[in-house]
Amino acid sequence: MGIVVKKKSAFKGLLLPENKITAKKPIENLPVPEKVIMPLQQSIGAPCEFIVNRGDTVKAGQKIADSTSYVSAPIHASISGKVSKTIKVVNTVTSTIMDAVIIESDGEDRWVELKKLFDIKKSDDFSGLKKIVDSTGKKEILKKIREAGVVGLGGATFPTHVKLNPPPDKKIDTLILNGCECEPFITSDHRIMLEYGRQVLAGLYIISRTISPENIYIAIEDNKEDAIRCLEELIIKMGFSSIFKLVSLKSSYPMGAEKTLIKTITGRSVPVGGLPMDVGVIVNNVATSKSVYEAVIESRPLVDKVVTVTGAIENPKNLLARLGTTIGYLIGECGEVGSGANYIIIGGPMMGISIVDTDFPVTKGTNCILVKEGRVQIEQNCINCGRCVNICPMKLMPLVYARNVKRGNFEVCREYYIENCIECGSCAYVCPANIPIVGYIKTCKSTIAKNNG
Amino acid sequence: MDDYKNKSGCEINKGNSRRFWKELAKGVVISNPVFILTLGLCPVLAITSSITNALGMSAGVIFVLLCSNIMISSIRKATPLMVRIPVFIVVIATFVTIFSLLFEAYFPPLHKSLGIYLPLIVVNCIILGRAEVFASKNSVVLSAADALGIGFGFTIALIMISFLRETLGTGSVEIFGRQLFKLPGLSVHPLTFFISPPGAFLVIGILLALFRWIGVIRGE
Amino acid sequence: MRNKILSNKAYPVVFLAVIVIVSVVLLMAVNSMTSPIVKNMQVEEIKNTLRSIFPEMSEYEVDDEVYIIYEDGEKAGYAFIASGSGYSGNIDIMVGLDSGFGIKGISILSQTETPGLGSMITESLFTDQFKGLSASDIALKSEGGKIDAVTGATISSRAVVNAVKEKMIEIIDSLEK
Amino acid sequence: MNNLLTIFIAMVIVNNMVLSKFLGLCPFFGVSKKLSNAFSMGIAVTLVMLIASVSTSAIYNYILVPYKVEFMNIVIYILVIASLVQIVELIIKRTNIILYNALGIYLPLITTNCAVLGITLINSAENYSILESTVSALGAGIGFTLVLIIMSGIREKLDLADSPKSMRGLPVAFLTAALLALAFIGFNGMV
Amino acid sequence: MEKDNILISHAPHIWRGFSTSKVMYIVVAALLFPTAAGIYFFGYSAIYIILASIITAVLTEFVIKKLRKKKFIMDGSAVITGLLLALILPPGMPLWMVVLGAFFSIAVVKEAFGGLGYNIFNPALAGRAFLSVCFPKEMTTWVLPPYFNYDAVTGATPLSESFVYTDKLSLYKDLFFGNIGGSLGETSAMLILIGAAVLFIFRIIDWKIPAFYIGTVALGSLLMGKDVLFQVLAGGLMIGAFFMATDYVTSPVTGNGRIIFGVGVGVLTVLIRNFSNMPEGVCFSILIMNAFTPLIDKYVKVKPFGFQKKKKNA
Repeated sequence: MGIVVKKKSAFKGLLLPENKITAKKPIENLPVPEKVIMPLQQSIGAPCEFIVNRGDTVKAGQKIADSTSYVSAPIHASISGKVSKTIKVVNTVTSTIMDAVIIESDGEDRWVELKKLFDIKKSDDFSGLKKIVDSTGKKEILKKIREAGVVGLGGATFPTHVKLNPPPDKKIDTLILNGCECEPFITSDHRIMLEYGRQVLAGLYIISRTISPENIYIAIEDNKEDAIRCLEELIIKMGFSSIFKLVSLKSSYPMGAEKTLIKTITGRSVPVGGLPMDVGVIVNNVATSKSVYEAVIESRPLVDKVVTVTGAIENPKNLLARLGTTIGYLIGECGEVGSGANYIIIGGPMMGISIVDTDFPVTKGTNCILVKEGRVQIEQNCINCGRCVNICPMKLMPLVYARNVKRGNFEVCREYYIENCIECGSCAYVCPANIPIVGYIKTCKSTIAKNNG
Repeated sequence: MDDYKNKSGCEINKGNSRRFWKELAKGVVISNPVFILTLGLCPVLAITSSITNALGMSAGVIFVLLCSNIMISSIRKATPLMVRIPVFIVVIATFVTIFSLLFEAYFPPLHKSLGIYLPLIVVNCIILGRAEVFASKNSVVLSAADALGIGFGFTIALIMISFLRETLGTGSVEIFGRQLFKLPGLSVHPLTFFISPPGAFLVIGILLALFRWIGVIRGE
Repeated sequence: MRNKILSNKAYPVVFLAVIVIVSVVLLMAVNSMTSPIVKNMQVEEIKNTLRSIFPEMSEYEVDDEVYIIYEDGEKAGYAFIASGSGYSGNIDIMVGLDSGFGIKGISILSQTETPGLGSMITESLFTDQFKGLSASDIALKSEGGKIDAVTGATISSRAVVNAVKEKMIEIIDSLEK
Repeated sequence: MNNLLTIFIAMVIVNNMVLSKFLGLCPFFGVSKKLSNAFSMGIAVTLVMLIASVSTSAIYNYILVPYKVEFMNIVIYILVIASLVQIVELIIKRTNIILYNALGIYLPLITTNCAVLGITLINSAENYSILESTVSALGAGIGFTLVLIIMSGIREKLDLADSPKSMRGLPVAFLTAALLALAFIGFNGMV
Repeated sequence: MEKDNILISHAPHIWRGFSTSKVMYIVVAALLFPTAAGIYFFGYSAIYIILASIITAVLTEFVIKKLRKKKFIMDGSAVITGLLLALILPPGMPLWMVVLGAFFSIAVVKEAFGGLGYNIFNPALAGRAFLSVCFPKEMTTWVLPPYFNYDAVTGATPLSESFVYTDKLSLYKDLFFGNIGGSLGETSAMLILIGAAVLFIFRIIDWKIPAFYIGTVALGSLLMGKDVLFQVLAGGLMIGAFFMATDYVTSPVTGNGRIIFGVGVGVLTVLIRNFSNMPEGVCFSILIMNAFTPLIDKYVKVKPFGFQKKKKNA
């Protein structure tokens, strides 16, 4: 039949217990919270600087921080209210301290004026949309994306306008829309594809205009059959069937990682230390695509995000939450936490970060909050079984890292290409001795970064 | 180089006898060549499968060490720096050969069982080391004391290792053909491993660890 | 004066040469003193071994590699040294033949076999088995001969047996000529 | 030919310099902490062993034996080795600076390496001809290098191990050597 | 949710739960098949030897861990060492020797190097090698299966030279089912294969080492002009290939490394069987290759993802 292509994974992946308990739960709008915490660094690149002062009144969607640096994305107020104070928060990704402002809500949720060029929800005639996109120049699209503060929402938070503007010597021939969402528990992308399919496809069309690739793939794992069917219908309906290719992938962890995804779809291997564009590919997440659409067509900045709140909680949900909403508020919205739950994890169970403080805000990189039970596992001696080597999608030797980092031999790890590690956690998942290999790898990477200045 | 000359010119007249005993004791305990400095290991491992061999080896080492230390010390002022190492080697080799010839004449079985390890005393790091570090810079009397101290330290280590190896490996201990004792069970089923080459490595490894362990407990 | 000598460029070489010469002279002296003793001892050892096989021996003479044994002036037998490689090194065996070329007795001169196992070949329990055998009988029982191997030390035993047998045939051949 | 092969195999594995003759233990424990050093040391020792064996064997067979002064061998061998090491060092320094940088620091240590004097003495004791001496020296050198490399590989791994405090370093190296020697017993009687 | 209870850990926060002890106990379960063969053929003495060996091994490990003030984890590795050692000893071995061997295996070969995961040599094999140097006589005295010869008489193992047989087919049959002289657990190829199948089913071992090991021995025996089937079935090759050479700790970690290891052990086994004094080469050849494992692991690395591409570009 139709336009769906099936593919097997091109690497030895893991079969994880899926636990996608929120897959059937529609996205709910989270009520506007009383306050939001807006950290200054929500993307890779230079931190922003405030352009509002304490006591200022801001509207939702108003830019509150920006940077002159190219590799950076501005930050917008997600609610209307008063800038009350500046605080320090920990950046969970880099473990550094960064500045943040607190905006206290005025309860009115007033927005800046948004200029909507097209209403995708109501219209079933998409030729107008195409016309609008076609008539917008590449530069203007990129400018709009930057102004809206769109970054990669898959978790990497790389500024999208930079990604979509590769150096001229890199010929990009393939664009991949990543709808794999291979981690257990998380369903935010899945729900976005089901509920915002139009925006996602339109966003993909906009993205394709900026880099004009020869092939455009939409990659979805076969455990999200409904999303595949939904997007297939929409592609035909919206008239994209000649340019978009829908690929159904055998679900396998970590399919959603860029390098494994590219390998599976195109057969190309991103070189060690290289980027996808080195092999002529750009990968974008479905949520990013949706945000690109909103930025370009509705001039709506990135102020909210679909977050899956799941795990040992009374009422797991997919919530559309304003950026800066505290995690505690999201958890509170989903009912009682299970009695034995002792882990709060931002992100999925494989790559997420466990936190103690529920005052931490939702940022652009947050896609899941997982509350779970767990036991402290005792690290045992490595028995050289080679399971980690066998499973590593990047074909590295994780046991070497763990062993050497323990003794402080960081240089040895570099000889074993530690920089190629994508920290997917497969090695630690299969390790019989329960060695927190990823923890050692992170330590090693940050030490090497520090030592190199 | 200057430093070397200064030291060699320095004579110690007072308290010679006290220093004599001090140097002697130092070699036995503080700088025991085998356990503390881990020098001269080849003969230690090779010939400690019986106490008799160990005693023969020790006699050789003490003889050569004493003679060469005295000799080198007494010619130390006339020895030109440039050729000092060859001179040391020739002196040592001469005494080793003398000892070997005498041994062959008077203790032929022992000479045979020590085999090439007797001539190899020449390259034993202990002897060349003492010549270079001590004898070439100190008086004849002190050098003799040093030689005896180091020699006895070496002997004690050798006896200790060979006693263990012979006891475990044969179940009985013999010195020059005379039996000291025989353990009833062990001599029927001796742990031959301990007189085989791997056993030599094992015994020394364990002894080294044991001494360190005792040291650790003392809070060294 | 002394300094002048010490600083002379040729001095180190001369000094070393003197040391070497002194050393050589000294060694020559010691050697000339010990070598007769050593030679004497070696002869003694052979004699003792031969006597252990031929208790009645009065004298012997050496002909190439064969020792000819005399008892009261009469030829009483022959002896020779056979050697073979055992489990962990060479084994040298003194073999005594009576005048009829049967084995009078053997004695292990040197061996480095495993103590308590292979080294049991030196014991009379093993060596006495050879007494009176002719060359054709010398083989391990498992191989059709008349000799019991030392338990658990087949290799050492076989080494002795083969060495004795081979050399014995060779010697008898040359004696018969 | 068969005899030469026997000598060679015997020297490499069965009567290994380090594991069964206990020769060259100082470098075996001293230079086996890093693999690259161990390899350089092994090559340097093999080289010196070869040259020393050829020359001392010639001296033994053509001077010492005919003139019946075998008892002088110790003095003469050690002098030959000492001067050979000097000459080799000089030649390498003049001709190949890369090789010198790799082997240079090990050469002086080799004079007092008992494995070198040991192999020359073994050659004389066994009455080997010059050719046999060469082969036995080559075997001994290769055997030495082999166990040195094995040992350094193991010790690099042991560095990462959680052995008891009093065992760390030399004691555990001795234990390793013991087990290595135990494993090599399997080759017994191969020649 | 109380704040005090909240824990922090590194990602990933889920674990497969296939722990070291699980691995170890599956190996123990697999070993029960050859063990059963040993008990069936050699009777009570086999049970005593197995118990003595296991108890000594576990006790030794316990005491050493306590002496070092470390936590003793009953992870089953000591049980494996004890059991394996018992399986490769002759059935008539005096018990105190078994105890000594098990003590040597754990104390010297394993714990002195830092315990599980740090040992360089396979403890059970090194223990056996130790015993065979100490007690060569007892280690080469083989009791024939009593069920085939009611008085427990000593006899030769198939690989020793004095072994005689008349009918080839019945010899193969005996070798396969285990009705033959030899070590406790190595006689029945069939039950070892069943045990190995268990390991494969639970994916405990990689096929590479046993396949290349047995393959190399078969090929080598063919080149030497020996009876290939006999060489493969006789002696400790089967148990060595599936249970000893595949020991994680002392074998290489990468696939290619394992192939090199397997071939190496195979070549050594053929050499030792044919040229050395030892009738059996499995134990020593695996020990020798154990010594090479760190080198193999150092030089045989996995090519990382995207590695070749980089080379082409460069």
